[in-house]
Amino acid sequence: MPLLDIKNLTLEINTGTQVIKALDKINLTVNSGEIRALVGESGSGKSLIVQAISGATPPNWSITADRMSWNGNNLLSMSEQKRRQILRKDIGVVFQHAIASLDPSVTLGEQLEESLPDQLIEGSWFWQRAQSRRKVVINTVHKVGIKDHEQYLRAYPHQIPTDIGQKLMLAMALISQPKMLIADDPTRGMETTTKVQVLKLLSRLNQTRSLGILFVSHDLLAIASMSHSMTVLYCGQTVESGKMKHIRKRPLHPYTKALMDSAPSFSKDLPPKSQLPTLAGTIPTLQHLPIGCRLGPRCPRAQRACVNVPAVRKIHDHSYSCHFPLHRDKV
Amino acid sequence: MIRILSRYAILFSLTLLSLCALSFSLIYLFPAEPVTTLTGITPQNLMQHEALMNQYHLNNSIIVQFADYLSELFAGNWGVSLISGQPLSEEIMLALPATIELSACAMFIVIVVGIPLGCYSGLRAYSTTDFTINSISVTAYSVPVFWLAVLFILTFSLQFGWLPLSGRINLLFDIPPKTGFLMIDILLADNVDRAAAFSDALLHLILPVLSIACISTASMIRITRRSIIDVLNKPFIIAARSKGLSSKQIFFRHVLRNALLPILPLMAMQITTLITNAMIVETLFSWPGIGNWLIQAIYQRDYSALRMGMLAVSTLVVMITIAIDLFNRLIDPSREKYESVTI
Amino acid sequence: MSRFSLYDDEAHPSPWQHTWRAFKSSHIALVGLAVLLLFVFFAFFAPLVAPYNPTYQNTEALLIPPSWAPNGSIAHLFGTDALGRDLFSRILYGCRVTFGTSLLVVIIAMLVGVTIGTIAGMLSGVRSSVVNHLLDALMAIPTLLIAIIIVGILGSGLVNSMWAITLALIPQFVHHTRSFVRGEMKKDYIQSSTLDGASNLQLFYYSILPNMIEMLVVQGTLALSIAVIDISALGFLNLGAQAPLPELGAILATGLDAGYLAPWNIAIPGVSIFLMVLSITIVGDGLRSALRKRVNR
Amino acid sequence: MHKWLVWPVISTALLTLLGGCSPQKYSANYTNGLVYCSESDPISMNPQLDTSTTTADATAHQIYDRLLEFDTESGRIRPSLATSWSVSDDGLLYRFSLRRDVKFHTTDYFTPGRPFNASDVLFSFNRWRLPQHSFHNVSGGYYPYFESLGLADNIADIKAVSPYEVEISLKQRDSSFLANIASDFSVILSAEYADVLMSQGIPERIDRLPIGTGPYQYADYQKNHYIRYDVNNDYWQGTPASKALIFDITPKSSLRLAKLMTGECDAVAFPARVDHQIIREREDLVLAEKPGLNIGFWAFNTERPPFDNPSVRKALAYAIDKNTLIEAVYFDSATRAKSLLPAASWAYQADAQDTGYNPVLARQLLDEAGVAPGFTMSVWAIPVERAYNPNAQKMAELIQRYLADIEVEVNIVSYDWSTFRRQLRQGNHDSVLIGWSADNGDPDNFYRPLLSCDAIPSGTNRARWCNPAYDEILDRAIQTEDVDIRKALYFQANELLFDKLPMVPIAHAYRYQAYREELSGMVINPYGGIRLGGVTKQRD
Repeated sequence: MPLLDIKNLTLEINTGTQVIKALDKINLTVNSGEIRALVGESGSGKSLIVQAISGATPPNWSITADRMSWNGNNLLSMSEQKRRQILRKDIGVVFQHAIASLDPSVTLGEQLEESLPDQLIEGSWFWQRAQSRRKVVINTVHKVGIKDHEQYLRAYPHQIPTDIGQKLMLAMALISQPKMLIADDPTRGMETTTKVQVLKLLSRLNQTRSLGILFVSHDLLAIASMSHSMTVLYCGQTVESGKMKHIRKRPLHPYTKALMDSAPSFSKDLPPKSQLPTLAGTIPTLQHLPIGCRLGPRCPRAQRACVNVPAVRKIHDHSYSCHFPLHRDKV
Repeated sequence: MIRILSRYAILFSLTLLSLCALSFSLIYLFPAEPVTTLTGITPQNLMQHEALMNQYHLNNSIIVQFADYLSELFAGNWGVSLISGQPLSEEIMLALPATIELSACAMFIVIVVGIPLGCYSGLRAYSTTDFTINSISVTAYSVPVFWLAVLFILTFSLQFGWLPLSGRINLLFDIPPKTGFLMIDILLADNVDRAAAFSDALLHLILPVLSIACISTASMIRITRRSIIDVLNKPFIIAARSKGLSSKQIFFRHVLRNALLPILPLMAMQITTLITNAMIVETLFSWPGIGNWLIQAIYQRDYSALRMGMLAVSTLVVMITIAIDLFNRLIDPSREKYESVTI
Repeated sequence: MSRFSLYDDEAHPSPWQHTWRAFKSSHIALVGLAVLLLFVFFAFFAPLVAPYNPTYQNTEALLIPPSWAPNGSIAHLFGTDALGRDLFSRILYGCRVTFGTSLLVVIIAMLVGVTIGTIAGMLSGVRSSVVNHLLDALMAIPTLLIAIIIVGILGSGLVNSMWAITLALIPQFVHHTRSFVRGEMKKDYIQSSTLDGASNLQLFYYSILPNMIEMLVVQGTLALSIAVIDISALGFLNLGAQAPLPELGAILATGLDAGYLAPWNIAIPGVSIFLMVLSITIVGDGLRSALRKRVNR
Repeated sequence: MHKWLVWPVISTALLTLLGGCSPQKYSANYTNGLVYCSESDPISMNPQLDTSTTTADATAHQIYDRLLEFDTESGRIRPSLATSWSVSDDGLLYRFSLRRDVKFHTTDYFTPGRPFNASDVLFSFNRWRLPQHSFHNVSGGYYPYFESLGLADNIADIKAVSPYEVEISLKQRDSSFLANIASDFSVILSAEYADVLMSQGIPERIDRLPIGTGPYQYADYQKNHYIRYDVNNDYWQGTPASKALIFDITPKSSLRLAKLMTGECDAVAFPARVDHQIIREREDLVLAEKPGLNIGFWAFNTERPPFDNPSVRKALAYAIDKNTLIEAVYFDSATRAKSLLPAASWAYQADAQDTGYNPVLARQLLDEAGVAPGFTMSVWAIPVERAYNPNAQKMAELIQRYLADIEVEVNIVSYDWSTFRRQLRQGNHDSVLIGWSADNGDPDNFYRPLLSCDAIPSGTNRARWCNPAYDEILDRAIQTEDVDIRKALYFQANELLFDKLPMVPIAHAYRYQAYREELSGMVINPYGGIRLGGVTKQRD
């Protein structure tokens, strides 16, 4: 029974003048204890998915999905109150810019205590509850790898370095012992040393607490080593998803292949001083999306049939949506 | 903390000094005899003129004169009004509280009505209610205050006869002015029917306060609305919502606090326009405040009263502005100066 | 290899066109602009348009109600005041006096304010912060107070009240310019031009000024609405324009004396001041939101 | 998401609105008192020191009494503090017997030891009569009314024959002497109070904190704001009905009318002509009307060239059209003035010569007198309303346009009332629009204070015109009792005035008094200040 199951999620943004289909039939499943990577170039709508899941949508967005369920119950049809309960208890979200995602006028200790649900603290009298609340906050902060918690808990967001901020965001997400963690590219713009620290922390949590992680990123190297499965996204369409091993060995979608080739460490047989193979053209802007398969104009194998949207095909849990996949010449 | 306090103390004393220098320069700028502008007494003959000149050291150097002028100021000897002959400190201490009382009530209404309405229209941005509130506030903001006061007089007191239109209280109530604040004086006055006096004073207060408050409330609504919309677009609101907080919690814990912080420096500017409007409206409602007193002084060319009136009002306003700035600097943790806040 | 570009390159409008398109999108702003242009037209062409000389006293036509009232005559569109002067032409000349002087006041205040602000902005260090804090504090002094002092020194009259309001508006421009310039100086494109050896003056003229124009226009409209209200307030208090000069505030004040017999003498000048300030505020708002739309994209 | 925010916002807005308007009508009279809206501040609390109507209104009939009074209906003299009086047949000796047990005011700053007697009369008269009197130079030593009449040097001696008997002997006969004794300015002060103040070394307090025998006593005065009087419980003509009297000083006439309408004022001074129609239409207001003994005129400062040349003055007189001035400023509630005296006075000359409206002749006269076009002159306009000139500012603007037709530029000068009078007395005006209301029925009260030589230092001679022949005619006129001789002499004076034209008489206006209909006993006093002693207010 997958933790999070999303099928055919479409998101239309009404920008006053025209309606843009930012996400087109997204399929995404995360099982408990599984690290799924969601990969796509910037501007492919990754953070839109995260916002769609958390329900924090501005009025001019309209979300339709065949199924968007959490542990079996459908998120879309749920009451606002119930959905917020799940978000608070079971899902933790970590955003990209840590400092910007923290309230500048509230101390970090307060913000951490605020995201702690009441069920997790004991004590009948309010001062007991406050003490236990502080205790939980302090050991979560330790768990996330910040030693000197005293100084940081009293500080304000603009007074702390970004990596500490990132760790605090993580602590804030984990404090409610969620079942699933959505990390929206937490390591972007970090030096490799701190980046490795954060990734190791995430995988350790996954093993010890079998925490499902949806890791959204565009940095293939970091993810390949730790995630179990991967979904590739292009311009709001899921092009391929499946086990990490299969995709690395035999990518079926040309875009996934191009992505793999562009990461130097994968293709070992690259002759010295040769050009890295990349796809021609650039990502189309939201206003000028091509019809049918959105990779169409840039795909070297594009043919007339690519004009209509390719259906999703599955080969025992390795699904792709392309008319002319690699390694399998017939349709 | 101490560094900030000392910095503001220096700023305040510097501004106070520049204001005193300004009022000192008025002695020579006004087209009357320097002696009369300083003391308010027109010397009848040459002998009295000489006596006054050296009593106030007017013949030696500017610096000594200025030093002596400052010591006179702090000693409380502010000179005498040219026309009425009363000591200026007495007259100002009687007129200033009236204006303070009027502006305070107006500011109270501005805050109590302006901020909730601003938040309301900010939260429901770009909806019809927001549009109506915004258009009402734009209209109210651009009404000239004296015309609004005249319209209020014509409708509420002459047409319907509900409200009195002049003075702070019906003069038949004999309230000895102890503190200058009418509400307190009523409590202190003994042989007067307090309930009747209180309700009469309130009735007299309504029209002037409403005509001042309208304009400032309108601009407060616009400022708050703009600030709320800016905060709502900030990323930490999306983060808070994804933490599963209810909209009410998000508003009161995060949105309201972050929206009100940049408004404080603008409140200081609001106070300046409020007091200017109060001084204009006082002449219409014959409210015995400092504005009315100053305008009478300019009509009578009472130069010593003008000099002291200017010093008193500008010191009051500058004190309030700097106090608000200091208060804002202290409680605003983010140190990030809200320099260019748009209205 | 042949480049196959399917989508044409977007026509990137210049910032001005963009602001204008955003401004045009809100209809209220356009209506406000139309009314404002009407006032500007009156301000410049009042003598041609006004039917009568504003100070001509026709003693047979005392207190005639406006043309739409039952016994009003079309000869005097807005009726006449207590001295028999035609109210319509007085309002037109009033627009010329009030609106014209406030335009002048804002331009002078802007010129002086910007120069001081830029100088204060550019030279950093203790001096400029002291100057700025002092100006901020002096900005707090109510405009009416400055006007009273200047009338005390120079005597009442329209020109003196103009000086008073210019003095009151300068600190506002200085403050905004200084904060804008300090903000710009931190940016890299200033750094790069200083590295190219640009002197402070060239720096200001070529890099800071073009960006500042929009901020100045927005501040200008705000200052214009404040100037119009202040000049008419001073006229109303008989500190600004003196008796025969047709200034909207003064017309309202004289209209007050015969207020009950001739209510239109109060209503019409008040409405014209209100419309003038309303149109300025709406245009200012439209500009500000258009500018914000362009900046946030 | 925001439904919960709707409720607090709506409630605060409603609360502030509802709290405000109490639907029932605002009734201003909580306590039993009378509020009179006056138009300006009195110069001092002692009418002897100033001739302006404002000072007379505020003090003369409220705080003080006089030896004799004018009867409000018939205008004839009747006894007041002097129960009876007799005149010797050569008209040089006047004997007054005084009223007994009349008490002065008991206030927190003075309690009288003895009732009113002859020493108070002696003190009140000698103060302005004898320059070497201890109180003469107190508060300026300047008594305009008595100086303009030259009364001081006409009185030979004043003696107290007994504690309640006073004898005044004159050097020459003066037919208007009794009328002057009954005018607002010859009030009776308290000698005992004066001695107390002199011993305390603060004599000027007698004119700031007044003590008199009138119906009301002084309580408190705030400049530009209000004067408060308490009732004099042991007043010799019976305690007045209203417990307190307030003079609410409201310079703007439209504001005075507004306060009358809302009931914040029970009576107002000088209602503007333009509002008369509205007052008549409202049934809760009353507009009393009486032909006034006054004159509004345009006086030229004859000491300043070119106004010292009579032909220039004549030219300016021909340049203005008096009928339109009367219609526009007085709204036809005034009669055109040919000479100084109004029709109500017995010495009125119906066929006096008058200047018509002839701008061409005016320009001609100016050219002959060498006054080039573009000549600028100042016209001073009194800032307050007066019976004789309800709107001097408006009249000045009309004159400004008339003179513009003959290329004479006019700038209008006006200050606050007390500053205006001070500058006017120093004589730095070119011309002034002002007037005079009679203090008694005698024609001499018009001719002497306005144009006699010794009226220049006293400040009432606005034209600063001194003509010995004119003074000689006036002195001869007050010598005789015979009405016909005096009439002929005043006709002679009129011709001299028309020839020299130091001032252009414009109009004799009606006097108006506006008050609420629940007031009774409100009567227009033909001569001098308002009388509020006998006014009562029914509870509505």
